[in-house]
Amino acid sequence: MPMIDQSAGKTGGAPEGVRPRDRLALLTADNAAVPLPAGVQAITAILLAGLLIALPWLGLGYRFLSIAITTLYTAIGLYGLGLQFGQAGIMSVGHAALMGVGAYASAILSVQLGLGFWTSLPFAMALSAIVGGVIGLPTLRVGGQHYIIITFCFCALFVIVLTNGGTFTGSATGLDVGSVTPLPGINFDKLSNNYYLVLAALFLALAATYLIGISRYGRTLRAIRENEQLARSVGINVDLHKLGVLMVSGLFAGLAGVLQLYYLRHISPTLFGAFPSLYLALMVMLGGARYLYGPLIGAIIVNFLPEVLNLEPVDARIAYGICLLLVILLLPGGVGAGIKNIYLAIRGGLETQGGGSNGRA
Amino acid sequence: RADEELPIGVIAAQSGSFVSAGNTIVGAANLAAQQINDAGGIKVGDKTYKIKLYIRDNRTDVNVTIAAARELVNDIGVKAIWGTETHDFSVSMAKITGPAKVLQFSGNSSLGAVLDDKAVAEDGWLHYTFQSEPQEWQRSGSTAKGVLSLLTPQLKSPPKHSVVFVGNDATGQYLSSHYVKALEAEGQKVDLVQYPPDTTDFSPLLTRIKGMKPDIVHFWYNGDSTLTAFPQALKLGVAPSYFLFGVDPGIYQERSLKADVPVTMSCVPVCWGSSPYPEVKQYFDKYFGLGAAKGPQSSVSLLYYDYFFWYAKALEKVGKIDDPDAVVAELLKSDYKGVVSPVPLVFNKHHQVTFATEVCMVEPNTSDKFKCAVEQPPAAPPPGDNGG
Amino acid sequence: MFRPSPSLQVRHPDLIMDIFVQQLVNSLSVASVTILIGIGITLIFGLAGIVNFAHGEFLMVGGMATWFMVGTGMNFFVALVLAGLLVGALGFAAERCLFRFTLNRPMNGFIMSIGLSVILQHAVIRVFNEFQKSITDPVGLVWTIGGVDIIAMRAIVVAITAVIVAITYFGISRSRYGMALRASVSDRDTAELMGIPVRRYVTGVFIYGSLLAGIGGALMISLFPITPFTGSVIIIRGFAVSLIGGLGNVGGAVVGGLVLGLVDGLSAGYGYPEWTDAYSLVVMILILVLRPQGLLGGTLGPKAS
Amino acid sequence: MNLLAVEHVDTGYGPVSVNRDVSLAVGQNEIVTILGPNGAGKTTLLRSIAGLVKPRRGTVTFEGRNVTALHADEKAALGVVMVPEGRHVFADMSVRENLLLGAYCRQDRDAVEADITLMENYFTILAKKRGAKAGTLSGGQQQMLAIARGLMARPRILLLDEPSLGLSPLLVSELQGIIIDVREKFGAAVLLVEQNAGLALSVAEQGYLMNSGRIVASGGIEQLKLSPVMQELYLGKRARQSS
Amino acid sequence: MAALEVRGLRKQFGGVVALNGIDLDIDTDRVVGIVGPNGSGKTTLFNVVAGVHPATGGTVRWQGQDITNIGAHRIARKRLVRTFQQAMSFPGLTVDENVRIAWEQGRRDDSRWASPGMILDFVGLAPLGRAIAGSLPFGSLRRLGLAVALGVSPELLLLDEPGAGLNDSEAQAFAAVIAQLPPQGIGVCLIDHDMDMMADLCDRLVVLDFGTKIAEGPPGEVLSDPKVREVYLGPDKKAAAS
Ligand SMILES: Nc1ncnc2c1ncn2[C@@H]1O[C@H](COP(=O)(O)OP(=O)(O)OP(=O)(O)O)[C@@H](O)[C@H]1O
Ligand SMILES: Nc1ncnc2c1ncn2[C@@H]1O[C@H](COP(=O)(O)OP(=O)(O)OP(=O)(O)O)[C@@H](O)[C@H]1O
Ligand SMILES: [Mg+2]
Ligand SMILES: [Mg+2]
Repeated sequence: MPMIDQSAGKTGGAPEGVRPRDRLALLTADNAAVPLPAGVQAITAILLAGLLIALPWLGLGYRFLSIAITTLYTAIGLYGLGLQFGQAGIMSVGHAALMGVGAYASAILSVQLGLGFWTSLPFAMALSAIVGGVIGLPTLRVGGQHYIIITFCFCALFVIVLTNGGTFTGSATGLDVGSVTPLPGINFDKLSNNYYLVLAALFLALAATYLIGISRYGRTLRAIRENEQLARSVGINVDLHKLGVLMVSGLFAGLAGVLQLYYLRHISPTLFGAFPSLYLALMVMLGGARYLYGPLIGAIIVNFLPEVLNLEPVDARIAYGICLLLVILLLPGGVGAGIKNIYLAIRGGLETQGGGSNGRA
Repeated sequence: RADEELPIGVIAAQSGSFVSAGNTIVGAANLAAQQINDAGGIKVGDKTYKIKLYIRDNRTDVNVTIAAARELVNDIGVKAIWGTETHDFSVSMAKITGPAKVLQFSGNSSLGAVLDDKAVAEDGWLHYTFQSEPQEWQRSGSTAKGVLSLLTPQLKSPPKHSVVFVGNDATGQYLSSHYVKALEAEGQKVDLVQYPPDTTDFSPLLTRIKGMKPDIVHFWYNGDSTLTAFPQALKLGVAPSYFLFGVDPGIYQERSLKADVPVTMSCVPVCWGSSPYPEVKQYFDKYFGLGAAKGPQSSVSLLYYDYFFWYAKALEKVGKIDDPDAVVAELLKSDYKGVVSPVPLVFNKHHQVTFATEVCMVEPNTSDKFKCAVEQPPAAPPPGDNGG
Repeated sequence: MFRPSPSLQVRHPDLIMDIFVQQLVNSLSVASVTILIGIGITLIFGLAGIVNFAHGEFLMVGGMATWFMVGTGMNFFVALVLAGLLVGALGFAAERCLFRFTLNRPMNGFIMSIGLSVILQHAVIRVFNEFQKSITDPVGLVWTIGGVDIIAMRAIVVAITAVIVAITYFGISRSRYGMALRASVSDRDTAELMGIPVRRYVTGVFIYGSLLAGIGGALMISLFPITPFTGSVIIIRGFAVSLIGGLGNVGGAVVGGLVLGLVDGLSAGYGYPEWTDAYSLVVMILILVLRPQGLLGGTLGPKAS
Repeated sequence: MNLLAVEHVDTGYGPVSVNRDVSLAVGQNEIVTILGPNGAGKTTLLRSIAGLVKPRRGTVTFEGRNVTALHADEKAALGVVMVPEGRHVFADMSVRENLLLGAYCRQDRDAVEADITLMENYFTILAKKRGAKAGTLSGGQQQMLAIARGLMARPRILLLDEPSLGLSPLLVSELQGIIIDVREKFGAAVLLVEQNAGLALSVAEQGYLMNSGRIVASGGIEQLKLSPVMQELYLGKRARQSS
Repeated sequence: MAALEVRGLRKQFGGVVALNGIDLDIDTDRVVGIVGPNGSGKTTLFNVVAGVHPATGGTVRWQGQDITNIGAHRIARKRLVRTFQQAMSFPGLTVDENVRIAWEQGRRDDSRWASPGMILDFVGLAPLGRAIAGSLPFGSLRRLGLAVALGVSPELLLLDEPGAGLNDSEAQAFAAVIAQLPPQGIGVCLIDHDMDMMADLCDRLVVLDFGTKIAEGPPGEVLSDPKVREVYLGPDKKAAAS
């Protein structure tokens, strides 16, 4: 006689609830696709915005504020990288060069034509976007690893061109600019005002990233990331969108570059070379490219960790490397993923408990 | 009676790729501060100040440099900052020290490119910035004369054709532009060959230079690269004589380098390995005594060291520590007899000093038989060199 | 492309040929080191999909170890073997403790390898210091053949590389391992189902690749000095070589190394010197764009995630 | 003694659990089938037997030896060979190389060529496409290659996951013969997961019915056909027809 | 004039002639089945029509326009949509998002689907909306493939073995879903090897062998054609045709 288990359902498939012993697995999962409740999102956004706005008044000192500015303009560039890698799946390790295009465009406009921060900004962003698109052309032909090396080469080439660019690029010495043209009543030489300028731009970048993420455009990019062939067959112009997202990423990079230029007020080729680029890739991975706050978190970690560790410099580097390894090993989706997963685990845990007690009752 | 503190900042690379340069600033500052404090401090007005150093590692990162400068200037309120060792960083830093009226002593001579009338004027952005090295045309002239005077007797016929071999970075570009002019002013026919920064295999470029049949090859700027390239050149037999900029006889000796042709070398500013001046020898004994590494850049520390004393002297003269404008004015009109030069140092209107460069020649097939010369810099820039 | 800059023309026609030959010999020896590291990278990258940025550091560690051992009076060639073994062990440890966990996320492996490279660089600085290290030429001979000066050590480097390349090439193409490696690249799970011990292979190529990097480092320091930062410069050439030749293709790495070495050597010898590095970068980009599968063809690599 | 015994196995992916308390047995030379609806966990079970998924609980015993913790490659070396669902041929490699890889674990190198010929007799298209890259084969041709590659290992037990997928009716009926050959000629057992119940029921002796990750019915094929669950799930003509 | 007109279509891969001059007319109010031995060129036909591979010769006209070789995404935008033999999805995204992506691409005012959820309901995937596509079992993945294609609001669907991996009862349920499409103005052209399903579902069958059409007509007629039986069904499959 066949044994028949009548209690079993007729349709298979639906995943079961989370078992407590699998919590750890949950922590390391990639839950970028899981939406958070609107309330949670709103509270996070308000808390974060409030904290960032209040920062200059917390009495943390100029050093802190300076590093915060660096962090924020880096994060703006990272949001571009987050978009192209996190959403569209195109990684680049030449992103600093793209920021450099913006910075140099603005600086050259300032030196040659006397344009200031505000007037040169649109041109610089546009140029970064165009260059982003042009170096993106190989993505239509080659795969991920190839493109990584190509962007790396581009970056090195960019530095060589700048170094040999004569007075036009300022050669290896670089170019100088004045301070940000003041707006009525706001002088950007004051560090906190400079901070707010960069913060405003960061909010723009965040808002843009958020909107893209929830929009049809964002989904289109993710479709390309996940399966190009299928994307084509549902009518997505994959080539156009790939170039498009690299151009959008270029816009972010251009903005970040100009902010960097006017913060440093002196730029030179090495700022935009291979190693800064590598660190950008590192930050975006560390924070979690697919998560709204991932790039910001990545920028914060990389910029502030050496400050926090504050060991003897060589030891600090070693400790920093070890931290990096631990994060990647324990939180493969980045710190952003880790935070989201902790939230999900707590919430999921409550649900499971509720379900369990119901079952017993 | 408790002494007051005079806060002074040091920003230098203690990690990252410029460590070897950065460490010299820190070493010199520590030595100078210790000596000044041990000697009783600085008497300003009726108070005595002890130097308190705030040393910050810039991690060879411009953002950290700026943050450190902000911290030192705004959070701590230092009166002066020593550093950095790089042109870019020093320039960005000057944009913070300038408005805050904090004095800045920077080591790079390529600052000369931006230290013009407008920049150093009372409202200029470099009014408070001083370049610790001489004007580049002076150093180039002094060096070129030294090299030629030492080498000419050694060669079969007087040298006519020089190749200048230099790293293609900011400092290299700036320095070599003056040195080529200086050599031409001495009657040399000069070819300039630039190598990419970070080159380790110099053979292709050296082979190419060999094909140009030069009388002297000048390895100009960046002691580390020079020390990499020079042995390769010897093996390839590139030229009948060489000049190594910034390689100290001490290093030559320590590494037991040996060549079968005459080799000259210079130090910036005075050699620790074979110094003509007893004060310099004393200085380096103490400097190395504090544990500093003996590197090709070690002698640069001397510059940063002297300026501490000069600055202290200016403060005493002004009698106030809170009047940076007066200190600048005092520095510009005073002179100071430091270790670096037998004649007193004075600042020109572009905040630069004048001193000669020491050039030494090692006899072929030895590592320690040196003959040195100190040729005074020319009175005016050579033709085609617009100063700086 | 190699139009000489006007002021730099060789003015002695009799020298032109000699100089040219000398340039070729130079290029070949540097290409050798690049090839050694390229083979390691192409094997690791090809099989495990990990862009192991620390591979350059492995080379640097090999060089530093050689410097240290030679400093204690050891024979260079003994030091070379020991350096290879040491770095091989390092690769083994790295694979077991780190990269094994990121096999399914190559991007994470890449980031982790950057972390590892930071650690190794500074660990070396901690143990020694940040200054460049060099050893005296272990052979110290210069052969002059028909007016061409050939540094003997350079020739030896080329010879050692040739032997290693031959061993690797036959080891891979003559045995079924080569096929198994390619299968593992295209579908790891299914390869395991066929009984291919993919994990052990990954460990194996890690050890072997690292060993080659160690030997490469030893050979490199016999040619010119290295610093703790040398690794990060050489690594990009290594990657370029492995991609240009075709991923997973040992012959490709050799061809890629030769192409890059020649472009490097000739552009330094005959191009505008200040653009020396640019020539090879342009060549790399062109090859990668025009022949993504590499000059000799290879896999397109495991799918990145 | 059973060749393969699965006892109280639980499986899952990350937080999701799939199989629960699954036990089954395959005797020497036996053909056993697992049937069940889409998503029941059949593939996952085969993967855990083959070593691609680690069971969370329970044991897998092969020839009396506990092999639960072994990796797929180690199991393959013991003769537990799986033909995965959805083909998974090595797309960049030639058909011949794919077949050779199937024989990766075999020691009798000389017999391999003979087996390739055998496979080319089973599936004549493979002979024609010998040098072609596997990725350029049609769907059904890839399926044939995947089956042939599995057979090349001369397994002790062959785990077939939906081998009829994408095969033309003509070939499905040939597949029937091949599965029987595996037992007769190779002396191997077969554990067959099939949606084509017609095929499964016509070759298997024992059957298990799986749903929602559990075994819900088991027994000899003739008994199983009569079970109500079976009737419900396989109303299809073919099932009735072959009964 | 038929909605889709294929004339003399040829496709050659190196020396392999996959399609050797195919003529085909398909209307949007029918279910047309394409059958044939493995490797006879069925998938290639879809690939060329849908623009995945360029044609070597011949033309494809859709609603009167020449669409030969104009690119896959353009063809999809003209509402000629295909699914893949090797079930495809956007594996890292949720089932919901998979369908939404397609739905957004094909959305227009008179879309049949007011929301992606309706499509999920239609194919029976509604309970799995939040599951990650990559973790779906094979059968659900095939349904998702159909849902994604439906999302684009097609006028003609090219389905490559939609029934593969489904058991008999599931296949029947699936066939019922497909049968609803032509009355709603969605033509269907499908490839499958399940002759029971094809016979039930199709108004017309086209048989390919070695890249040429060897038979065409109502299922009953075609499946009893001796030539078709010989190359495709095998001798003992007579029953299946009835
Ligand atoms: N990689 C995975 N990650 C998470 N869940 C998975 C994964 N693979 C399968 N599952 C889940 O496991 C369950 C069983 O899937 P499995 O593929 O074993 O079913 P099956 O019985 O083989 O179905 P089918 O007949 O459709 O092939 C399904 O609910 C599926 O969603
Ligand atoms: N990219 C390609 N390169 C070379 N040959 C190919 C390629 N794609 C298909 N072919 C060949 O074209 C022929 C037709 O293949 P196709 O996939 O169209 O068959 P099919 O009718 O769909 O078969 P099945 O029922 O097995 O899916 C086959 O012989 C196949 O090997
Ligand atoms: Mg299955
Ligand atoms: Mg097909």
